[in-house]
Amino acid sequence: MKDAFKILVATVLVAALYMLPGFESLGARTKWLSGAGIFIALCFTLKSIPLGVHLIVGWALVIETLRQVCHDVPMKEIMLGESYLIFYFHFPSAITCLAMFLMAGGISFWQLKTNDLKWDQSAAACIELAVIACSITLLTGMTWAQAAWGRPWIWSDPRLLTVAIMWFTYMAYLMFRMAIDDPVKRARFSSVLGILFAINVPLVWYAIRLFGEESHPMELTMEGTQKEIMTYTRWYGAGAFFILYMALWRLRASSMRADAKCDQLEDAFMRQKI
Amino acid sequence: MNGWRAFFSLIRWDLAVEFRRRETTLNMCLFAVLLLFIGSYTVSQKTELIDTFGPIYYWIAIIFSGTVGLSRAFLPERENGAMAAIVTAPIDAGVYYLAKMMAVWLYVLVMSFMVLAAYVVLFDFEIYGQYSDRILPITVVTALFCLVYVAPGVLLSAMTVGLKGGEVILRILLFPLMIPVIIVVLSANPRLFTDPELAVTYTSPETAMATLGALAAIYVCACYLLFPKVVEE
Amino acid sequence: MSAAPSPSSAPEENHSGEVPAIEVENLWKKYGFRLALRGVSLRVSKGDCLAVFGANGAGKSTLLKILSSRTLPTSGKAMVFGKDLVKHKLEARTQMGVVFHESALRADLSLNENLKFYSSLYGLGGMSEATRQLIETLGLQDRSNEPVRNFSRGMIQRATLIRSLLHDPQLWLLDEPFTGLDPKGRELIAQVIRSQREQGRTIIFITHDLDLGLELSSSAIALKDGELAAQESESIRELLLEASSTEGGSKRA
Amino acid sequence: MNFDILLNTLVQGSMLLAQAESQTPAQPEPDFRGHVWLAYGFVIALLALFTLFVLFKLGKTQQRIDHLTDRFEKTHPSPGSGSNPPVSEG
Repeated sequence: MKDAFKILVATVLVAALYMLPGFESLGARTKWLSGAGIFIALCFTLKSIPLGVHLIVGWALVIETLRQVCHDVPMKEIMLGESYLIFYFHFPSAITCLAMFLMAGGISFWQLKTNDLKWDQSAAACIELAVIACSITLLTGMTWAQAAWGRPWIWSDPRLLTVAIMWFTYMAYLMFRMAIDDPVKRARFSSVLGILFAINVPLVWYAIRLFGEESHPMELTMEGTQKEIMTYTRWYGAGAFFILYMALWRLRASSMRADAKCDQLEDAFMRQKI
Repeated sequence: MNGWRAFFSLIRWDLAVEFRRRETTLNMCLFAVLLLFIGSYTVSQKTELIDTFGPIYYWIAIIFSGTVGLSRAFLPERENGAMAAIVTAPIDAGVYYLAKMMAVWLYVLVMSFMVLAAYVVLFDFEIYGQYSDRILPITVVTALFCLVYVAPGVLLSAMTVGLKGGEVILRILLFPLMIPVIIVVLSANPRLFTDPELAVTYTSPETAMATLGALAAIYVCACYLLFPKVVEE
Repeated sequence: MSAAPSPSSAPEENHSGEVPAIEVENLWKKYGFRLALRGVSLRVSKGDCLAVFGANGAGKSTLLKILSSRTLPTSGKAMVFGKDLVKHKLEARTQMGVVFHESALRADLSLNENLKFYSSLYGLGGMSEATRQLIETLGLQDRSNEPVRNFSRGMIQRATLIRSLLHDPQLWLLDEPFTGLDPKGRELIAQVIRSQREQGRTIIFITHDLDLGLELSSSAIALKDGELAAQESESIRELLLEASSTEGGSKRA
Repeated sequence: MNFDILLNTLVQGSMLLAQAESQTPAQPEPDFRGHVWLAYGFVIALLALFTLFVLFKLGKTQQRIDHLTDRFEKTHPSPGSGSNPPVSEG
């Protein structure tokens, strides 16, 4: 029954995706293909697939995206030239990082409700992966900015700033987790922090939007069939990276569970010996 | 209603303890004025430098010395285990959070008036001459600015007070949260501290107050709901 | 009325018709990996005086922390005067007075100010007549306007007792009230406990002092490794002797 | 789930993909600006490193757990000493 429920959740999410304004303007073929891609990604995510398979499929899809970027996608974009190709790795990491931070907020809330350490491990793993995705977004963004704007960092741009602030807050979250030893207290405090920082993400987005002028390129200008392939690869990459990050998230969570179990055994074992 | 009575008595006795020791407020004022003093040397009375860098020192002095008050917020309670007694009293932990936040906010406001006085003296900001109409907007924006960083600050200090090296972690956690608030305030600086014609882009103090008010409201509600989870073991 | 640890489904009223003071059923408490309490069940009726014994780390203070709603149990049910400690925490707290290890008095305020502060937390106006009378009996009235910082250890202990009885609670919980006191101080505290028992207050206290504890209380229990180990005084006596002997062998229970 | 098998399937998989790629008619290699290729390499390397590190760490902890449980069984033939509270723990 649980798997059926998860598939239902996945379909509802993909249906909601269709309502997105950006998604509406795509060609029919791309919409169906990318919709199916993300649907599969969500199914993988919701643990209906064993971890090993999930990991291999994630990696295979990412390598396939790399192949598409090397061969299928048009070389030059009118304004930006080759440097725009980095977009296919920058865009997926950006949305995954944002999605995972908010997901971690939700899991932290659930941990506070049920006081179960399992959710704390899953939230911490989710945030660790999200920080890696955030770093990738920042670095690829900088290399792209270097080519497109001539300078790696523009302080007044709200999007760059939002991602930077998120990176700092969640690095502080990881530092905070390292400072506490008692697992129960660490779980509760980290969950409180997870919720507080998840609330902070939209706040930062709107607070800065009022004061910085927008210099982020809105849409890549392409025409004809080129646009079809570009958007296809873009959303294919999004699905691929999403599956890979979810696989890494499940892997890191199970590694944290194993560490906790190992500590428990060591603690019990040490108490028996004395 | 019992909640309000407990709220006001918590504040009253917190102020009484602070008034007896006067440690936190004095520390904060001294630290802030010291920062401004160093700042005034870097500006060394060149008027165009003052217009750009002066207000920045004002805000940095307030936020850095504010964290001194925050990291000392829960020390008087933890001294004799009074925290345990307050938490097992029949009041909602959120009321205890609001009372502690108000108390720390008052200390920070006292400190920010001292900072304003020092700013007027060190950066010769003619508060009574040319900019006399600026007193009200500056105080309101400062008060809201202090509220926005005291609200999460008290929650974070409740979490980090027990840790080894807790003060450092409190600052590491608090400052990323405050980056957008500082940006909002710095963009309102030209209209507050200098004549607006000079500034290229600026936001009116009203929008700054509105944003700060909204941020403060959201943080206070979120921390009010989260505080019981922090305090209960 | 002895403390019969009946794990039965515990109907609301026991045989004498009114709600029992404390009703604890299958209480578990887990700190990270360490199991502090493993399924403790206990029932204390009104007006009863229970002494809790046990070696260090046997879960005594954890049990008291849960009863005083300072911490939540991992699982199991804990009711004080029929009110569940997890759901109706605030109502249950109005009828409880708790004495922890630390005095919980604010060092900069004087005794009167401390009492005024805590009475406002419990929603009372000024100090009740009973509290003023209690201050006289404990001989603190002449120094009640000095900051608590200058009080001696015995005076602080007495002041803490007064603080916990401020709102005339039905249930009085004490965590090792006798430790660190000279014989005269211990006798004074024991005398206060006896007088409170006459007033029909339900009392639960944790102590290591076997004879004083057994003499003061109407019933006694002993905890070992988070479980209820003994009820009768003889089995408690030999349990404590055995615990103290292995204590020498640094057995961390 | 034996992780050595997982590891070498991963390695074989990427090797196969690389060969398949080389057989396809070599299109004119796009003259990537150095930094774009660098960024791709970095992203793939970072994620691969993270995967291998966590796999290695998981393998090591798994062995430590098995090692501890055997020693635990040896010293305590009785079935599980500390019973868990009824609520299911993670």
